[in-house]
Amino acid sequence: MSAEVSSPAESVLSVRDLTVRFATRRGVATVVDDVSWEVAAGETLAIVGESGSGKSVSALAVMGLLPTPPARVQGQVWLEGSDLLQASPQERRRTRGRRLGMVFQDPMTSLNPFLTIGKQVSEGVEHHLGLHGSELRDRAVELLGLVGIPAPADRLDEHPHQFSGGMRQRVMIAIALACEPQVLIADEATTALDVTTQAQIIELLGRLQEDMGMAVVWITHDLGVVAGIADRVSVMYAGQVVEEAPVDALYADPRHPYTQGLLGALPVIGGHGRELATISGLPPDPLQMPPGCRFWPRCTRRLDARCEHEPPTMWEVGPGHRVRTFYDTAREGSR
Amino acid sequence: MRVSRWSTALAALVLTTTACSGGGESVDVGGSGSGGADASGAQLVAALSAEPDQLDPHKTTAYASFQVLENVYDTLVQPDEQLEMRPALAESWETSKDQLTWTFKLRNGVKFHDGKDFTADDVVYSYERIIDEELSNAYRFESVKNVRAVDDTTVEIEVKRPTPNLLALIGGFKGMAIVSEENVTSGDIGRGPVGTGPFMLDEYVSGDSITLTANEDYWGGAPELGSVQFTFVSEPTVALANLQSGEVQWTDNLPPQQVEALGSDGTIETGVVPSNDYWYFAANQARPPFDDPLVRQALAYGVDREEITEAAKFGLATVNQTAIPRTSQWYYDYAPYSYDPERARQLLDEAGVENLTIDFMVTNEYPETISAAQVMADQLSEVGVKLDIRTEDFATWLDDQAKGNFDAFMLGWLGNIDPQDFYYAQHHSDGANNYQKYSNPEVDRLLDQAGQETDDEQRQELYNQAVEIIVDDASYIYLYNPDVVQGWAPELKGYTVRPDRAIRFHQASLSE
Amino acid sequence: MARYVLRRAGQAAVVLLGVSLIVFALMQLVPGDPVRVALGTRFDQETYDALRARAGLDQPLPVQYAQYLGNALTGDLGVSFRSGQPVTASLLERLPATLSLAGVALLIALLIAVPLGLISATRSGKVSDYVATVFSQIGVSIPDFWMAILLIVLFTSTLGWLPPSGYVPFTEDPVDWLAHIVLPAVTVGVVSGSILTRFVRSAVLESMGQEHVRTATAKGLPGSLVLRRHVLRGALVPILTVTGVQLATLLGGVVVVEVIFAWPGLGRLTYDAVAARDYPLMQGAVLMFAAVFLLVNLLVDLLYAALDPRIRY
Amino acid sequence: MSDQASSQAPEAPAAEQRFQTLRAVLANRLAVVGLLVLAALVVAALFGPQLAPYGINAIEVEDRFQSPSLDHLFGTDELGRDVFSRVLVAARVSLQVGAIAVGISLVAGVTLGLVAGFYGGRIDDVVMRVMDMLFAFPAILLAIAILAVLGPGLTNAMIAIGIVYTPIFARICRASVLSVREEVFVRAARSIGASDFRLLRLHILPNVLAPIIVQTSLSLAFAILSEAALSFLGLGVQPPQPSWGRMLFDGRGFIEQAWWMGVFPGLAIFVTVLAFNIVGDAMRDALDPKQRSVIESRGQS
Repeated sequence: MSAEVSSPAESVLSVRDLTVRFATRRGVATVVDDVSWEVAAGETLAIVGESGSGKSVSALAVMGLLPTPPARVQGQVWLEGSDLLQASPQERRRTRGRRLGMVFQDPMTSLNPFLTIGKQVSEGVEHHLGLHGSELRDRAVELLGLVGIPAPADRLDEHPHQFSGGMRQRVMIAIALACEPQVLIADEATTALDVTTQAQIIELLGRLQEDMGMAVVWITHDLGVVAGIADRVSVMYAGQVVEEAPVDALYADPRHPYTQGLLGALPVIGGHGRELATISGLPPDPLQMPPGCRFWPRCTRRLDARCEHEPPTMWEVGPGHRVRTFYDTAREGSR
Repeated sequence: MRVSRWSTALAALVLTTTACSGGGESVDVGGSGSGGADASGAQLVAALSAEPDQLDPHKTTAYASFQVLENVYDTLVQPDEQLEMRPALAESWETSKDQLTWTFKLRNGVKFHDGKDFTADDVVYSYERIIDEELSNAYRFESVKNVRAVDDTTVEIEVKRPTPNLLALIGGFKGMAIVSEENVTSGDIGRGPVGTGPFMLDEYVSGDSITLTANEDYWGGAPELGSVQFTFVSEPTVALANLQSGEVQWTDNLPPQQVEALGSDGTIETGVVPSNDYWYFAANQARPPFDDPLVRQALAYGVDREEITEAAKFGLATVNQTAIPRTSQWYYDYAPYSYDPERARQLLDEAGVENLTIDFMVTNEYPETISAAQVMADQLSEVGVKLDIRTEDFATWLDDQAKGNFDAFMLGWLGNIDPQDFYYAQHHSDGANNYQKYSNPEVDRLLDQAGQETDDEQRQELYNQAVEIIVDDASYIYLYNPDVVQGWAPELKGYTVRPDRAIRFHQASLSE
Repeated sequence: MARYVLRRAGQAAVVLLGVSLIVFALMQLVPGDPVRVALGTRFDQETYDALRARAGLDQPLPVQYAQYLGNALTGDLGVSFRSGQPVTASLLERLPATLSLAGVALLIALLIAVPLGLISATRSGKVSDYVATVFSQIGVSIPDFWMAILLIVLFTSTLGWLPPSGYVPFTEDPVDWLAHIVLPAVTVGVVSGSILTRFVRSAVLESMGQEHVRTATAKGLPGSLVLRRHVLRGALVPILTVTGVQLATLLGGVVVVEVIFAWPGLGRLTYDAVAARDYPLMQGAVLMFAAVFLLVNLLVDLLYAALDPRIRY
Repeated sequence: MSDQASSQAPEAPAAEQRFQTLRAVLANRLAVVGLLVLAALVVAALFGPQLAPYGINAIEVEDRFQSPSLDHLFGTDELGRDVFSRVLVAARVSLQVGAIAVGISLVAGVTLGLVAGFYGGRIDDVVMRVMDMLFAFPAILLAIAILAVLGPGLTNAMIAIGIVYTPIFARICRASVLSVREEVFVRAARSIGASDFRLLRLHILPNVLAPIIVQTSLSLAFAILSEAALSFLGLGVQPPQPSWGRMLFDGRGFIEQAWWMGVFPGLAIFVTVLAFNIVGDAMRDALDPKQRSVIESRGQS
């Protein structure tokens, strides 16, 4: 896979300085803080982080699926030259499903149990592309076939509960791809699936991406998945991007202690059988962020008081490789 | 004699237990009366304050039932507007020399609503039914030895002793109606009564209305009205609103506090007539200290009848210290008490009674007892007497009354006509309704004697003597005679308010 | 399906059986002996015993209950103390009036609750949500009998627009029927509707929080379509359930309102029966109410099958 | 959240939680108004007779039907009694009925719910089926039927209302018990041989309190409403004791000449019930973690 860094000019979707705050009973929580990333056509960006790191929220913010209030979204989301955050609700709605598709984590709950599969696959097409009747039905069959559902015509009138988890996720993908969007956001799309199914879905998405040439934003907490599919990786921690790099660079040379921790926590197939390294402690409360480096309380290499009191900024450590630390903590003894 | 809801519960329960065996199929009283109601005349809609419990005149005790039945049934004789007994189904009557046999000559050609001829046998059947089944009016035949049909149009009643008030007993109200045997045995009478009266039952919609149609063959002449519909409206304000909006043309359920104002504006006519009812309270003389006449007299002085009357009846009543109203020929002007708290305190001192608390029983069946009791409680507190008001539903109330489970209670007697009915059962030692346990041999003697006296002047004298003693002993503490209050639309003509609360629409008409 | 219906009907029957037992037991607690009361002042032992035997009151209680139940199963609920009429006939006679009142009231309740709950939920946290919440809070707190009085004063005494009471069967005169049913139905409907509003709100909120609704939104469907096809559809089952349960409140309101508006239904019959201590009638009426309630809830359960494809009995 | 709850001793968070609840309730301005109304009611209930400008049974027939004025704030009734004084003093009856009736259902319902939920099995079946049966009656109808049997009156009204609201408490309590019964700390306590009673009292009861407290507040509103309805039907409080429902019952015949007789007692019921409802709602918002999680879970990814 290419390690090339796409320039902003080529990118189809570009997120700049995205900040999402939530008004809660106990105060304002900043869940996504100044996040930027971009993705080009045919490219796959992986956003990686623990749950609560803000990766899913940033994706929902891009899609315009966050309820406002309580959420407040700031920044820019450029989709081919127009800033979605400045667009009218109607315009935003027209991009959803049409130009931006999204696959969610849990196929068990993401489908409407009351409607037939056919209806759910086709309603986006019907709405955006104005297909009707048999045309619509044919498209639905085609889509289901595309995502590898056997005998799709027969299953059109069935309800979600008659489908297995993996099949449902295929349906979800069919829904997301129904209008051939330019960008597909897959939010933990394989997390809820067993390993075999996971592999099938990943393979399917890869194939479809190649066929359709769309950009894919792959959101996951699982670095293991990332290695196989992503071109570039963005690591998030406590609402911020802490490290971004081409996938090979990241694996070869993770610079942020958090990324290093994540990679250390990865079971290595056929590895040395050593105990999994884990990152101790919990992520900070979004209502009470540490004043300095957000990772400081959990960091194994806090160096000095500066880490505790002053927030670090991103800086470039290699081509397309940026990291949010004060000190370059290149890993000694990489694998 | 008593019409009334007075003993509703008692009679109703007796009735049940008997009705249980009879079973009860539902009764179709639907529109096709045999008399052929040609609805030529107008329909009068009359709002009653309650729904009849049932329409068997011998078994019901509800006033609402009698309001309807008044127009469906006839008695042998019936009271006119002055409450004098007049011919009805009997054209004439005479008594034997010894006063022990009464012979009634019946009207010819009278038919029941189902077309059957009315004969002497129907009279005998009706009276025997009341006597043999011990229905609640059986006491009216207490002195009757025998009732027999001499021929089709002659009935003879033998009495054990002279009974000068026999006409009032058998004609005072429609509880003594002449019913049809078939109607009784078929079980239809409860919902579909068949009588000889000016109107016949057309439709009974439970909870909503009862409709009567004119009996064109009525012996007293066909009614002017084509039909009468009785609806049931428990709220006086609602009844009034219905009257004002023209939805009903007659009601006896007017809000008392508004009657005065209504009379003046002319859109509604009101009729206010003194009734023969009276309201009183009585202390339980089986319980000390109420066995002491001084204590009872203290109570009689301790209440302000005017205020009670004003509070409970909004002036639609006349204060009275005896039972019989001023309008009656039997009225006796005797009023020894006045509102005198000082005197009341003295009497209590004399009796050696302190800190008296009275368990005072009233019933929500008659809300005026509750209002009056609250006023009395306020007044008696001036005298140092505490009135503990105990409100009960009527069935429980009656039960407690019968068991003597009270210090004092308030209630009224409705619809009496003859003085014997006003005083005997209530104050004679053997009186059936002497719940206050009053016993005075002199009163007993006077009442016994008066009951058999056939000379009216003599009777009056005897009653006057008895009444004086009763009032002096404060067996009952009499309060007031209420008015009969009814209101109707100006289009309703030929209708008169009667002191016995009987509502008769036979002569009424609607002009338009 | 048939098996499920049978099972649910069986459960309802068991509950109804229990209800009849409770009602029967309740009547045994009545202070005083009905026969003794019936005889009043004219008490003699012989008549007393005879009457007791005739009414079956000399039998042991379980036997009496079995008899009552046996009769009830054949549709015979005894004979009214007061009118001497069979209880079953009296109840059936009054049933239509109550059902029409309850039906219209339910309709009004839903007409209030669904739009209000929807507005409240979809604009959660906004002014309209606040207004709707306050409105439903007021509706829940207002005593129905008080509202009835106020309505009568306003619409009949003051404005003279509507008749203050009474009942006209629909079959007789639909317009008049409507004029008469408006006030009582509004009284009951507003109170029930206010309660329902809260449930609709939370059901819709919950439904909106469902992930499949997010999926639908992600498809770029218009908000109204998402609301109609995805949110409401999902909220329907909980709303239906609550509506079924709320029926008890609604029927309770009907009892009170029938008394005030002189509505010739089961409620007033019950009230009159209580006032007159007409125990057989009371027993029957209470049983009837419970039966109606259970029946409706049974129907609600069965409706689930139609609404939720996941449920296959 | 649940992790924390189970790792700590159940008694520990109580004080802190209570404080937080109070803060959350106070944060709701409407609830503060509700609380103030309730406080005023309590004052009226305690000192009503002292505060009332007139005796509640001071009858002045000449002064009947006086419209509201400075002498008689709420006017006078059909017997010339001061409506304001009666409304004030009647607060005691309403609160008393509410408190005692709900007390009855609380004790009975919670006991039944605890037992049913804790022991499960046949006991659960029997108890809950009986509750279902009671639930099948419209509340007011059941209360009417019970009063028909017991006879009208204040005490009986309290008992009737208490019985009517028992099933709700039993259901809520049982549901909560079921959810904590299998929690780690309960199983732990059981494994070290704690007696059932101790388990129920120390471990289960404190953890099912929140929904029960919420229900108590809401039930108070409905109990007061029920008492008013029963008194309005003539089955509850009997004269001369003043009660809002009874005053409406007595006043409805005079509503056209004396609107104040029907308006003020009704208003008193309405305001009281509203206050309890608002406070109850605020407490639910504060106490019921499910509600809170809906809002806050949106803050997490």
